[in-house]
Amino acid sequence: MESIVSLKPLAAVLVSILVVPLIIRSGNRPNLREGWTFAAAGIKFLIVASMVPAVLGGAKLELTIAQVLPGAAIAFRVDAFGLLFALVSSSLWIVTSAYSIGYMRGLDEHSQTRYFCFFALSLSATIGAAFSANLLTLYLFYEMLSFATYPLVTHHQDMEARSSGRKYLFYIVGSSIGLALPAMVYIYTVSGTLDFAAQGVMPASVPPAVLTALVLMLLFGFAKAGVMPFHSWLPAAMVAPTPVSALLHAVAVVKVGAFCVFRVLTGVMGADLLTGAGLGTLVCYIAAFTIIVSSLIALSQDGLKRRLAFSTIGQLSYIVLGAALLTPDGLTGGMLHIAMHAFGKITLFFCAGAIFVATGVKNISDMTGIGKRMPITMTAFFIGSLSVIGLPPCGGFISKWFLVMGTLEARQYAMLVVILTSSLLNAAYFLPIVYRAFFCTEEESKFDNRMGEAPLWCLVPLKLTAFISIILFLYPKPFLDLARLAVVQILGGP
Amino acid sequence: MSEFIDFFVGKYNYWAFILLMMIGLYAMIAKKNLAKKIIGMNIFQTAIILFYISTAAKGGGASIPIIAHGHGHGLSEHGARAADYINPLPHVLMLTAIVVSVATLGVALTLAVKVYHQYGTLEEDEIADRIRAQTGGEP
Amino acid sequence: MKLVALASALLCGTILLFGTAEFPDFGDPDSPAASHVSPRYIEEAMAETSAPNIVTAVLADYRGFDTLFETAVVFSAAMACFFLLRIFGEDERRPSEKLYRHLPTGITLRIDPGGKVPDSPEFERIDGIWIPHDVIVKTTTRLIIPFIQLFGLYVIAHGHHSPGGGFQGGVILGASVILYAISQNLRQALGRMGEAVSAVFCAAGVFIYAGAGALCLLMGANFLDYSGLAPLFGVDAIQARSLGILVVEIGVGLAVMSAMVWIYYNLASMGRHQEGL
Amino acid sequence: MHLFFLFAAVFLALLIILSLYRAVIGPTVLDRMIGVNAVGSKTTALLILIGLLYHRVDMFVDIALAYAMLNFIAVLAASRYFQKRKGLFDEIERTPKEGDAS
Amino acid sequence: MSGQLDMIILLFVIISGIGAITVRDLLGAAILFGAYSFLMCLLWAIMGAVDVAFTEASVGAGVSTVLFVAAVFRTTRRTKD
Amino acid sequence: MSPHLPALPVVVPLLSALLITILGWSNRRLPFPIALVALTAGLLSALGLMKDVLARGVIGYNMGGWDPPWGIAYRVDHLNALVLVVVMAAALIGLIATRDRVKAEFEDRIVPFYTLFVLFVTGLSGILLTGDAFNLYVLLEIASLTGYALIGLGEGRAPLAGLNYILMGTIGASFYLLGVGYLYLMTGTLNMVDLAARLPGLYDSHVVALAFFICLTGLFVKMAFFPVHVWLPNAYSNASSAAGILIAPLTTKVMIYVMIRITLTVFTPDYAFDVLDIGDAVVWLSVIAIVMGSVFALAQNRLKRILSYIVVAEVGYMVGGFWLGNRAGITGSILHIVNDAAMTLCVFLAAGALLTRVPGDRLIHLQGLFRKMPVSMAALVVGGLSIIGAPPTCGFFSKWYLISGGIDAGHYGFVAALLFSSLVNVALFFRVFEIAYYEPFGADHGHDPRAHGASGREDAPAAMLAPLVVVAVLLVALGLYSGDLVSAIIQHAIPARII
Amino acid sequence: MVEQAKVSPQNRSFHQGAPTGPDARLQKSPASYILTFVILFGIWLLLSGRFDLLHLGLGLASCLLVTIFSADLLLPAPNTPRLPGLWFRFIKYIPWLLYQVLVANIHVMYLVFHPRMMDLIDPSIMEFDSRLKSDMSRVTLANSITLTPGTITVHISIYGHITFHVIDIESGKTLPWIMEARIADVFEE
Amino acid sequence: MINLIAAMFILLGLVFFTGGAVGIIRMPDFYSRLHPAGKLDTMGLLMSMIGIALYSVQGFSLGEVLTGLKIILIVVFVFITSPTATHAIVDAGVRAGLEPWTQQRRGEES
Repeated sequence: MESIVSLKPLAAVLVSILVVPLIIRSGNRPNLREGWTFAAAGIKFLIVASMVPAVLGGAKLELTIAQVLPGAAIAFRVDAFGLLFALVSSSLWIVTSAYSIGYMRGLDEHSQTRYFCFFALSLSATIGAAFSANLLTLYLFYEMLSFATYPLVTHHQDMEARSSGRKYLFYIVGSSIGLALPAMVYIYTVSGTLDFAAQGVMPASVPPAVLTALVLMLLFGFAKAGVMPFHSWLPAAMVAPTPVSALLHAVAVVKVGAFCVFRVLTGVMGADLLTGAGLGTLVCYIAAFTIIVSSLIALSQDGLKRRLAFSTIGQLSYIVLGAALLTPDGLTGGMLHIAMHAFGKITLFFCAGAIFVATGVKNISDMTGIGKRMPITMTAFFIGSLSVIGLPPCGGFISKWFLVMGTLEARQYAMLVVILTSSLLNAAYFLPIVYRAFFCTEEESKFDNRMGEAPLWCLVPLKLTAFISIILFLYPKPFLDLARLAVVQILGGP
Repeated sequence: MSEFIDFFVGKYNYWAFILLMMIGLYAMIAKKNLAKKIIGMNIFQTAIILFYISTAAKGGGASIPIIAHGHGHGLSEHGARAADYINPLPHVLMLTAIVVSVATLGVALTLAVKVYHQYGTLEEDEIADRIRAQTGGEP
Repeated sequence: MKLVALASALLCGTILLFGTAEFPDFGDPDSPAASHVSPRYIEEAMAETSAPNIVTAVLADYRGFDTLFETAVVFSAAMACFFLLRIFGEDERRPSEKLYRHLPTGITLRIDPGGKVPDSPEFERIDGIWIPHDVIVKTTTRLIIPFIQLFGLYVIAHGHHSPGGGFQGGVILGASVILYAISQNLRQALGRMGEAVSAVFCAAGVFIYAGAGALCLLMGANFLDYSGLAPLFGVDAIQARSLGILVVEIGVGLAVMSAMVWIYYNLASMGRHQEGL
Repeated sequence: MHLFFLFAAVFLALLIILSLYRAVIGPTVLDRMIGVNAVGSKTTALLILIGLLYHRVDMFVDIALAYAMLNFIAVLAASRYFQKRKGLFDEIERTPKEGDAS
Repeated sequence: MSGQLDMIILLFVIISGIGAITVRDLLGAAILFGAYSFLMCLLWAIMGAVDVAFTEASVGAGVSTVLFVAAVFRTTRRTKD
Repeated sequence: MSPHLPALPVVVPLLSALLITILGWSNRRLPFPIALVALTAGLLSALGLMKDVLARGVIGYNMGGWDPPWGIAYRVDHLNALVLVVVMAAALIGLIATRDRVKAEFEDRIVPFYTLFVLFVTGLSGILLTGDAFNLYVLLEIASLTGYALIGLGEGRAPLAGLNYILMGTIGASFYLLGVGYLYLMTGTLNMVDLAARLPGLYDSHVVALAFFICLTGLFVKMAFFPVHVWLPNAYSNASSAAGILIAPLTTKVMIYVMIRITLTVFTPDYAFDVLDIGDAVVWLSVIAIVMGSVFALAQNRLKRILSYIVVAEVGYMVGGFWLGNRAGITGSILHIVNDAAMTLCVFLAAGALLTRVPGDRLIHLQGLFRKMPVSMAALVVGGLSIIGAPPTCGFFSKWYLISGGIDAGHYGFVAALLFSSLVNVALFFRVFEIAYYEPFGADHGHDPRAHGASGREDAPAAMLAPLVVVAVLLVALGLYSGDLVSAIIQHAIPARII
Repeated sequence: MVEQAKVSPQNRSFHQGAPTGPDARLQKSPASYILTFVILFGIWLLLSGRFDLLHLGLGLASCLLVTIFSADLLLPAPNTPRLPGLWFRFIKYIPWLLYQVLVANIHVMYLVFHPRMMDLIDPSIMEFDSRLKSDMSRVTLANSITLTPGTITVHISIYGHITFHVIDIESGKTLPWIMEARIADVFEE
Repeated sequence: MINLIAAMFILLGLVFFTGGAVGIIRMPDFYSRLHPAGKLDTMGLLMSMIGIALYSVQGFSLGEVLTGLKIILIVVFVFITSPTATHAIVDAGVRAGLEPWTQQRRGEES
């Protein structure tokens, strides 16, 4: 496995930071401003994509920025898993940017310059987290992401946004400083390094009780992963504008949390150590609990975005579960689920946003018959739902398939049951929406038959993501290859 | 008992310094009047000066630290013996300390005058009352 | 509060008392304090600095750096008083009436703003009507002030041989001006030694000290190593040290005198310089 | 002779307590001033006596001289107080007045 | 040196110190403070610290008491403790 | 370099302060340039010293040409060279940044202001360089006296706060002096190195222990350690903003340096950490300090008061980190001196910048400032993040070492206190940010995109913003280079026996 | 008691007494400078007791400085030819004064130590008009009165009206008048 | 011989000092206290200083004579300043409105 020193990871991170001043400067001219956003998104995606061949070839791109602590630098290292995640995020940024234009202009939101600035910053942080070479860098970008998304969450600046913002900060920053940071320092103290390595860096001498505590601290410390009981920030954060919810709270932010947990479990703790201590199972049960409970809660939610949020919590725990299975198939499934769920869930959020832009409706109970008014949107919603539930012909099926295989491989049959049960629950809380949207009597319908879709800028992205969801079922090869390669790199196998 | 008396007599200067220091400290904490506090501060500083000067003392007929010419001890100019003169170093240090205490006294009094000018009283509790009256209870 | 204070004072005292048990006896000639560093001062100061007053030698030469900052402390205290209290331009904003006393009769004239000022030596401008014309105090202080000043200068000049030195002399000089200000009035004292004069003198005094040190630097010796000044004075190194001490003492005296006067001016008149104590 | 001076000094020192009594107890400020002034003059004499005890009078004379010259400045300053504020007691018992800062 | 003298003066110093902080009149306190500094000067002289005594004499008699009186003059004599 | 370099950081400012008075009395425009030149020269010589120390190790300098136990000697090693550079740089930046504020706030007192400030810096740099325990006291008094004066002239309660500061500060300094006296009584010397050489035979003496405690108590008062911190919040929050900016970053840090110096150089780590074995107790004290400082900060409703209480908590960090007694902890403590100076400078500077445009520093006054003064607020955010300890700002790294030291020493209470304080800082700063973020909407609910441009913007003057931005960038740069800082300088500042 | 500025002009002439207020505006004659310098230098020699070149030089410089700064204080307007006589008479006056002071001191001592002191003393305030005119002579008189135990000058008005406090009637009965006469002789008034 | 005379003078001075100190305590009011305080102390100082001066000029060397003269100089200054101080205090008392104690008042009180 060769290492290449390359500036590309840094460039990928910096491109969206550098665009911030430009966005601010052109704050008076919205078109130019969003042009900058698009340019940055495009360049970022291109940079990320250009790394794919090298990584698939087995190389790792590395760059050390500063040796801030002995044994722990601020450094980038692009491996397959990180690249997979970066690819998803950067590609979806382009789409979301387009959607943002439609959404923000459609609602005539205030402070759009600020919005685009922090959006760009958040993306930088996401990519940085994806390319982190060690836990320190990961933590750095994790915190950066927390702070950069705060203005987005509180964008509306009303009392609800304010209290949500507080909750968001309290959970995210509180847990990261209170739990993750000390755990990290402890790891650093005992092992002298924070780099991710194939079988972890923890010395075997650490007593199991401490190890358990560390794992739990890190699992809950990266609260963006939404593992219960550190989940309730996510529904609260849904007060943000929908593009924010879509990209950040379905893709970037929450996935960074899951990504961190993935990294910690595999790169810091090491599969062998965890398996030896039986910690994988513990994490599995925690994740399973989250999956089931969040799905049950989702059933009872009336607000569409809140329902999606609880769905997200559950789906994130799939990723955690995949990591905790610590088997090749399980890991592959977890990684793939990052991508698959991203495309599915972003579609759903786009749809929710489009509905809001077009009709101003937020609650599911008010959406009876909306399929007649917004057929394209609701079709896309249906596709997204299928993907999230994990039914063919959507990408979600593939990741769930691998997860199921992973449970079998790890002989965690209880987890198999959990996955299947939760898929049923997923179906139970998504499909009724679609059903009620399309199949209802004239009296029940709250909308007339006149076509009233959302603006084009909103519509195109959701069509696109829905389409990609289907494509991913048919042609999952890029992500699959990356995931398989990542598993090899993580487990240190042949 | 006699041991105790020896102990006391042998070190009475140090005891006095501690007593003075306690007086000063008590005045600085307990007194509510700012001028009294300033007096306490000065007593406190003087106590420390007393301590230093006490360390300089030398029994056995030692003289003041100015070398005598010709008369007195009958010494030539270059033959001063250390035992004949009191240790000069603490005196030097305490000269500086006295100067510092005067300077501090000046600045403290200046500020006390300013405080009085502002609140019309030097009593701490009354000042607190005025501040509360001015700001409506905020700190 | 009283209880807290008493408790903390007692606590502090008890802890300190506990320590005294191990002190060397009071006046013990063999205590470490008397036997480590100071013997060298006593035995060598005369030979090394030719100043019989060991305290002066140590103060101005061996530990001259301390003394430099001691002077700077006085300077900064005076500056602090000025900074905190001085109120400028009070007269301009609210021109108050001027008071004159006709000396032969003691009649006080109040001249309203814009009024004509009597121009005669029989009239004395006074600060306030409450300041009495006390012949006894005025005359006595008038007689004694020159002697106090001379004595102050004597103390500065003879710091080598007898107790005293720059600081004490400076304080005495300052006290003489303060005495003048108390016995006459502030305005006259200001006429003799104005604010700008005291400020500049104060800085200049410290400057003489620090400048002497810096001059040593320029001559290639260490800071405040007066033996480096020997070529300037044209004497040997030991004499140069002695002279250096003298120069430094003069600087200290100048600074301290002006500082004390300046502090008094500001404190006694609350920074208005209209009427003093 | 040394012993004589010592006794003289101790006697003088003991006399200070009487003046100090007036200074501490003295019903009015002016009594305190008297007491302190008396302490001052005794101090001058004591300084010289201490000089004799040390056999170095020439060194202590300067201090005493400084004392003799400066001792009355404080008294003059304090007496100035009464030339402007005439009351001897009134301010002490007066209730606080707003912004009394002339 | 002369321990008896030393002790007596120390006692006075403490008395005048306590007096200065207890007297219910700031002008009186200022004056007692002057006495305190006189006695301190004596103490230094007895202990052989001539230069210190000189400093204390000139400062106590000439400057610090005057400054204190000036401050009291510009503020108030009133004190509650 | 010149052999006289160690004298320059003290002598040049001192002479300049005097020149400011002498020349500035007639020409009001001179003080600032002189001060600028003086501090620049000070900074340059500090850097030169740093370079020398890195090249040659410890440098000594004998004042007056007398050898150390008899004369006063300066002693420059890695520790004080580093802190000296920090102090000089902070003072210089503060000086440049506050120029307009000083002109506005002290229009007729420019001469004394700059004189006092330059003297203040003189005192601090003297404290840092000196190798003589008593000389340190004198310089301490210089720095304190000027500090009292600068703080005492402000609005509202400033004089009262200044007076309390004097009283407390004098107690502190006097205690220090008394401790030095005890040491002198037992050893007969005042030179730090000489003291260190003569103390080992006296390790079981109670007097030496007492001397140590007294010194420490005095320094605790001066550095505003928790139970005796009461002077600090009032003093810093009521001082005029120029004085606050200039003083707040420096005083407490230098006092902590003195504590480290006394403990490491005079008493030696053997004595402090092993013979006395009070480390644990002090760390618990500092835990209380951190927690209480944070809690008190939460209760405040004025920006500068919040910042002042944060300073109290930060003092707890440094004291506690040092008394952990292991390499990581002491590294963290020293690194935090550097970082905290920069952080405090940044936030106080930002607060000062805000105060140029808003009527007061109550939180309610800050509404909508993100729009009105984006640059200042951005700097405040950076400073806040650094105080919170978010990477890659420098605050994170010192906190990292501190936590690491706490874990090494098995002192989890300290770790918990650090984390608690970080969380409280998050709450504090985001409360401020939130208020500044929630602007009062106009009639159009802010929907006119054109209104979001530069029209409502009214940031602080550029002369103040430029240094502010420099400091904010410095915070990040210090963070990124903290590894080099630690390995090149701080590691050498800690005695080898500490592991 | 307290002097207030308003005094009706009819009982005193306006031009009584020379304008001798200690004021910076007083004329500065060279004689006064020289005389001051000489006096000061004498005192310096007494104080210094060192006659090497350095100290003499310092002495000269110091005396010069003080002369420049405060010659007008010590001798505001010297009547130079009269001075030697005045000083001579003044020196003659001092032993007499000392003797009187001693006698009075013993009287007061007697009072102080007398067990029935309270019956013996009879404090009261007395006053008389002095015929002395110059400030100097008046101050000498006032201080002489004060120095003599039993009498303390309370106030001396600008017209020479002297108020003094006596501890018993005897102390104040005759002495001040005798003193006044002697001082008048000394100052040739 | 000179020693004896000096001792006599000093003793005399001490007697005066004692008188002053006792007088301060015993006298009934502020004004009458001033009499012993200001004057007896001055006299005591004069006497004891003369004694000391005599004692210290035994050797008749220049230095000793000068010292003796300096001691006399102290007395001179005290003779100038002490009455002034006394006057200043009594003036302050009068201005402060302090009523003098008289035999009449004593009669009224008793």
